[in-house]
Amino acid sequence: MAQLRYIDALKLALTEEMDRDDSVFIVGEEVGQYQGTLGLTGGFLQKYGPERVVDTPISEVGIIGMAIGSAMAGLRPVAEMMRMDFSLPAYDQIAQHAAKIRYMFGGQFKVPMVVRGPSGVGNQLSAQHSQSLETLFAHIPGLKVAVPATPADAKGLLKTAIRDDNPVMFLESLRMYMEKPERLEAIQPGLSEVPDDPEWMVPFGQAQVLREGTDVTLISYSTMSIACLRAANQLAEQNISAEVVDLRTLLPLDMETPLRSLKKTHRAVVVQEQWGLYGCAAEISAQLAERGFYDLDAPVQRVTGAFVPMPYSKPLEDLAYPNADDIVAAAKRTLFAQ
Amino acid sequence: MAQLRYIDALKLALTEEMDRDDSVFIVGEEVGQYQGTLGLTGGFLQKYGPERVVDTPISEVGIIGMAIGSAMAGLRPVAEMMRMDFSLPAYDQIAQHAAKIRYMFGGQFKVPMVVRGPSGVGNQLSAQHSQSLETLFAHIPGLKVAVPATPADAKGLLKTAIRDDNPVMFLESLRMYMEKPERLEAIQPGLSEVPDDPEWMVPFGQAQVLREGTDVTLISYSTMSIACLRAANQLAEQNISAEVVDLRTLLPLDMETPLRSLKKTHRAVVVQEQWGLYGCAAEISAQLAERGFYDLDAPVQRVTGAFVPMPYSKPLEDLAYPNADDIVAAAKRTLFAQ
Amino acid sequence: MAKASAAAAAAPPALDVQKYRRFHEQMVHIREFEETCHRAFQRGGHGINGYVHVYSGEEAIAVGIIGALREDDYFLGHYRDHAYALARGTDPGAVMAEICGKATGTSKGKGGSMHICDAERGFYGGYGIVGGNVPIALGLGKAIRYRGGDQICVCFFGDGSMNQGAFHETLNMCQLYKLPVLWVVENNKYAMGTSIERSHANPDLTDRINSYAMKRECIDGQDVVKLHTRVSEIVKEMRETHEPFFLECDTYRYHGHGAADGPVTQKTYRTREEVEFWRQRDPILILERVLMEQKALSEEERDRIHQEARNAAEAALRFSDESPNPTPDELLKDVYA
Amino acid sequence: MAKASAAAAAAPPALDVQKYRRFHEQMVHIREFEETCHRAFQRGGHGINGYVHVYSGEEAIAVGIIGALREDDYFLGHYRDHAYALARGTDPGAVMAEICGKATGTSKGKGGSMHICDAERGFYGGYGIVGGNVPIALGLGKAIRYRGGDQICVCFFGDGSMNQGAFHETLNMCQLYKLPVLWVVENNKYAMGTSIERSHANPDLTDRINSYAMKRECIDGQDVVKLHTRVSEIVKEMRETHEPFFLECDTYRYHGHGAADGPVTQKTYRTREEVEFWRQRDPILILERVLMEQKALSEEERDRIHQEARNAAEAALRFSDESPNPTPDELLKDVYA
Ligand SMILES: Cc1ncc(C[n+]2csc(CCOP(=O)(O)OP(=O)(O)O)c2C)c(N)n1
Ligand SMILES: Cc1ncc(C[n+]2csc(CCOP(=O)(O)OP(=O)(O)O)c2C)c(N)n1
Ligand SMILES: [Mg+2]
Ligand SMILES: [Mg+2]
Repeated sequence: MAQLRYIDALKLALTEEMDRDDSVFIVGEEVGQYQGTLGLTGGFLQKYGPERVVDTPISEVGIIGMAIGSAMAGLRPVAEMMRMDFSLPAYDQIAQHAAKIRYMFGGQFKVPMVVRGPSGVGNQLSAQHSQSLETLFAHIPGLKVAVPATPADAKGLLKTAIRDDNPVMFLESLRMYMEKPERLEAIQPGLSEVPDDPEWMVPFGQAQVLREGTDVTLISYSTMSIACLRAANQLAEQNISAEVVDLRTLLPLDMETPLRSLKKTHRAVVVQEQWGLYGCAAEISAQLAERGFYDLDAPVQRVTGAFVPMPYSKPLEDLAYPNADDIVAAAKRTLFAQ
Repeated sequence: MAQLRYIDALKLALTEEMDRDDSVFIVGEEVGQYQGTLGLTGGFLQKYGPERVVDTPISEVGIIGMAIGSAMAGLRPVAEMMRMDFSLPAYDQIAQHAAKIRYMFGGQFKVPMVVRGPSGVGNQLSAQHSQSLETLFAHIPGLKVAVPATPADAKGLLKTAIRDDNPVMFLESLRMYMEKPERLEAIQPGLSEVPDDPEWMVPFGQAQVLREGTDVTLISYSTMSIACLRAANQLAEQNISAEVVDLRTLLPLDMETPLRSLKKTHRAVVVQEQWGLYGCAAEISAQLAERGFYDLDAPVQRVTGAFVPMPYSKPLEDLAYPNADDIVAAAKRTLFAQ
Repeated sequence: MAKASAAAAAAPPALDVQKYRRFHEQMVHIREFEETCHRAFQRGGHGINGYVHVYSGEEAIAVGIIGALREDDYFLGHYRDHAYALARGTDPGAVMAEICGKATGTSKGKGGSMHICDAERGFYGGYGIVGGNVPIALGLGKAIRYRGGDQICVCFFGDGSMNQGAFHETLNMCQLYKLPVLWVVENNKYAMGTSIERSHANPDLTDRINSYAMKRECIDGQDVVKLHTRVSEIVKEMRETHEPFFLECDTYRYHGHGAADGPVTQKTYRTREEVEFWRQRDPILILERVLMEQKALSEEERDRIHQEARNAAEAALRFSDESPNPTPDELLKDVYA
Repeated sequence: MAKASAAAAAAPPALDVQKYRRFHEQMVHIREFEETCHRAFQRGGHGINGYVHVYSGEEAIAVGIIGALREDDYFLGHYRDHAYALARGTDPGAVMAEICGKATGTSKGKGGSMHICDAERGFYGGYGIVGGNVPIALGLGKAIRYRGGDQICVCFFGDGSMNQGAFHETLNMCQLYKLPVLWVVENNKYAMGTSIERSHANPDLTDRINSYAMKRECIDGQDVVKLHTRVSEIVKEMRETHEPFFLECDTYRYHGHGAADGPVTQKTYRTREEVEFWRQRDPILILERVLMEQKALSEEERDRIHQEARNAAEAALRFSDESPNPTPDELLKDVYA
């Protein structure tokens, strides 16, 4: 076990998989000579050469297309979007092509590719560069969607993604990228620990209980799972015991784990960084009520980002972005304990 | 009042608005010389000329961009997508630009544009041409999303869309396009009637009760609202009284009307043509349970399309597509009356 | 002497009669297949619906180019795709069954007319989004280069595709990385009802490729001998240089864009004379003339081949008609590997 | 005689000294604004965060081109956008306040550095998605044509934009419909760390536009006299013909791509010598040389102008520092009209 930053865990996963399997290659903007926009692929070009670390023009459609075609031909491309927002010009390649090729050709092809990149709110990146667009991908059959919260999952899920035979949208938490292990350990001991074993992986479709509790279940993914842990700490100080369920992947979606937790706590808060309306948290909330109808003692609460394009100004950005206090307040609403 | 086909109601709305307001123009593929792929804009080029009826190359990004810029400069473009699926190559222009321009420029611009076109399952159009992609738009703040079910709403909502000062995604039901008035009248008298008054419009954000009932509320939009009416007819034969709520627009979303209905029936079925997972019906279901928690006597049921790319073969297409029988079965589940 | 040898050099190389007889047969079979398909759609009742785009008039392209490929090469195309499979030797019954949505179809009936494929034979599919197949070909080219070797990939698309942004991102990247893709635009003068002149500011499609500094050429798409001869050279060169090539094939479609584009809508954008003009340049006629001149084909043989092709197409339809629909459990299969 | 008059004809027309003194002032003010901005970002604490892209080295382009526009013309650009507003006369305090996210900013603090705009002055905004502004300019051109009149629209973008599909769909349509848009690529040789040669298969950007049969030209982007003179002619012609024009401006950026692209990352893609070479071709220096040669600017004046510009930039920052943040109720405003 090492204590790692999220970005280093990602780098480790990529390195291990590229070392292990010659068919894995990276394609994206500034991944090579520039050493990665955020340094993630530093040294890769030198180590793996230009055929496996492909610098591209600013052509996201071309990047995704290159991934799809080479995956169909048996390679395992990892396409980097400098930010996941930039996948939108290539949305057609993702949703109409990568996702549908297997089905519409009657199962004749596999499309084992990963599209990955930092996602979500950064530090005043404003409207076009702050989004967490998982809903746009998780709604599309044929895709898989991973949303790791912790450094361990960043590594373990990325390795699974690369070895998966389907197109995986891999949304990394930009806010978590540089978080120092000490800071994570302060939230919860062990939170920054990453297994060393290069064969250790995290399966898709298995949510994890990040913290056990008995009074209310906090359900989320990516950055917001960490916010839930913070909220659980605050709630503990008020003698409220919160269980935190981190979904890890949205497609496939494991609802058994949150429903099991609900059987214990009878109360749930679903948290999502991005817009609530028609967002992923709606599906979770709906399923909790549909399938956990008799377990629920109070209405499910959703905590989500403000339904606005992200404003630039720091005070507004903070307002638009859900935080631990919002989660605490929602948890208390489920307990009628405001 | 005239009895009209859905497509004729759309044509009437376009004609009336183009006659009324010089700043309205149409841009899209085959809208002019070819007289519209489905005949919707037949005669328009002859009547309004090439500046107002703009034939384009197969360049959806350019089409949407032309709409955005000209809207910012004060025109009222109506961009036709030959099918709404083809808006995906231009998704970035829609979601990153049209939707965000007003906010990110602090309210300095208006973007009064409509993107419209037939949507949803046709007749064996297979995976890339059968989608009803409202969720991808309704999740984005800054857009409005209209999903008319009836000929009257096709006209009334399109007129409102054209006069709205914001970008409106207008998803027309391809399955309804050519439905003969007689067939609609057979489902429910008056269903094909369209007011003649050129100033009659249907406001956004006001759901309608298409049929009153007391035992269970069926909630949907677009084509599936008509399927709900069919289901209500079937349920009536079994002495179950279903209320049908048609949402009309998804953004803005009127939840008051369905919640009011729920207070009466205590049971609800939400129906959506497209994929259920992370689809619009999830939001409706979630809100019913969150806000109608104490009104619900049974879990909300969702009836949605199969979570697969649309298959070509007719028998498979039929299976993938929700129908009145599925809705009837779901309604009975809410009544524990299977 | 000198003169004579110069004349000999200028004379076309002796025709590989066997090959072109095979091409002729293929072209006739494709024609009859497409016409059968077209009629079956119009007649109804075979399970065909939705969009069906036939290839009549353009046969020389698929046959001449796919005929220049090696078994391990890749190719893919747009939705006007039946001929790609047939030219490669995919069973016509399976192609027809796909068009009719049957379980015995190439895509198990899940794809339909626009989404024929044959992975085993290197046919990486027909795609329904204009321009959508183009970036995918880039990836196939990448895979070839990645693994080394002298395979190539051919990507077929229509003139309309060249106004999709996807096309431009892709061609630039293809040339940058020198990926061995042969880009083939079937310039049949129209994208649905829109002529080249009304949709390309520079209607010289080959000239447009200057923007990518890619090797390029425009060729007669109706004369399969010329076309195939030149393509064989290009392919040979590509196997050595591993570099991309852009080939514009000058051609025409006889029928409407799709089955829904009937005589009335066609009148909005083209004249009967224009269609007639191109019918005179029919690729099958042209090849038959050559073969007959060379005494490599008799009138009887020709008639027999046409008759066989009709029979084969009807057999394909019969096979499809007798094939079962996909079973309900197929609905949820093949979404994920 | 004849010789002399030929020499006279070849000599540049007399310099409009007043205009170029104004341009000089503007360029110096922009430079100081950008440098102040850059420092403020690095220092922190002014509310600036996220992405900040400064224009130092490229000033001649915004000033020379926007200086050729009429009040009712439109223009828009990409995210490296402060200079567009400043060249048009938008209050530097409001621009700086936007960069710092203040309520007094041009976009009320909601947009930040990448999304400056000034609707009143025809500045239709800076956009953060590479290539994203390009299709929007098409629409502004359409509106001009739709209403008649001789306005034009200028669209600024970087060399990187030309590899986005959006660019290609747009330029084709612009030429097809003959919309009066002046397309200006600021060719500063790099898109982030990627050089033109590593990203454009045909690195001659002007030549690429052959694909759209659009009038086109490459011009020295550092010499504002030449640039402005030629652009004025182009604009005049556009007002008459209403046709589009593509203009490549040969230029360079001194700083990294954005504030995060520091000396270390810059080393991965360019040399100090290269930067130095371009610093010798500084647009302000070049103009100062011309003005001083013509005795239209003294050394003292020059120094005074630089000092005033520094003061103005600091005043802008002070204005911003003293400005309030947006109030919380602003969060939900301006989503819809
Ligand atoms: C992105 C997109 N826009 C529009 C369409 C509708 N459409 C299908 S085929 C076609 C015309 C294509 O013409 P071309 O590329 O020249 O091929 P051809 O049919 O002539 O072989 C159009 C507009 C589509 N399928 N995809
Ligand atoms: C679609 C998209 N992809 C990637 C980015 C990230 N990005 C921002 S600026 C930039 C470089 C653009 O270079 P260029 O167009 O030459 O303009 P310059 O910065 O040189 O002025 C990149 C890659 C983006 N904003 N949008
Ligand atoms: Mg064509
Ligand atoms: Mg640049």
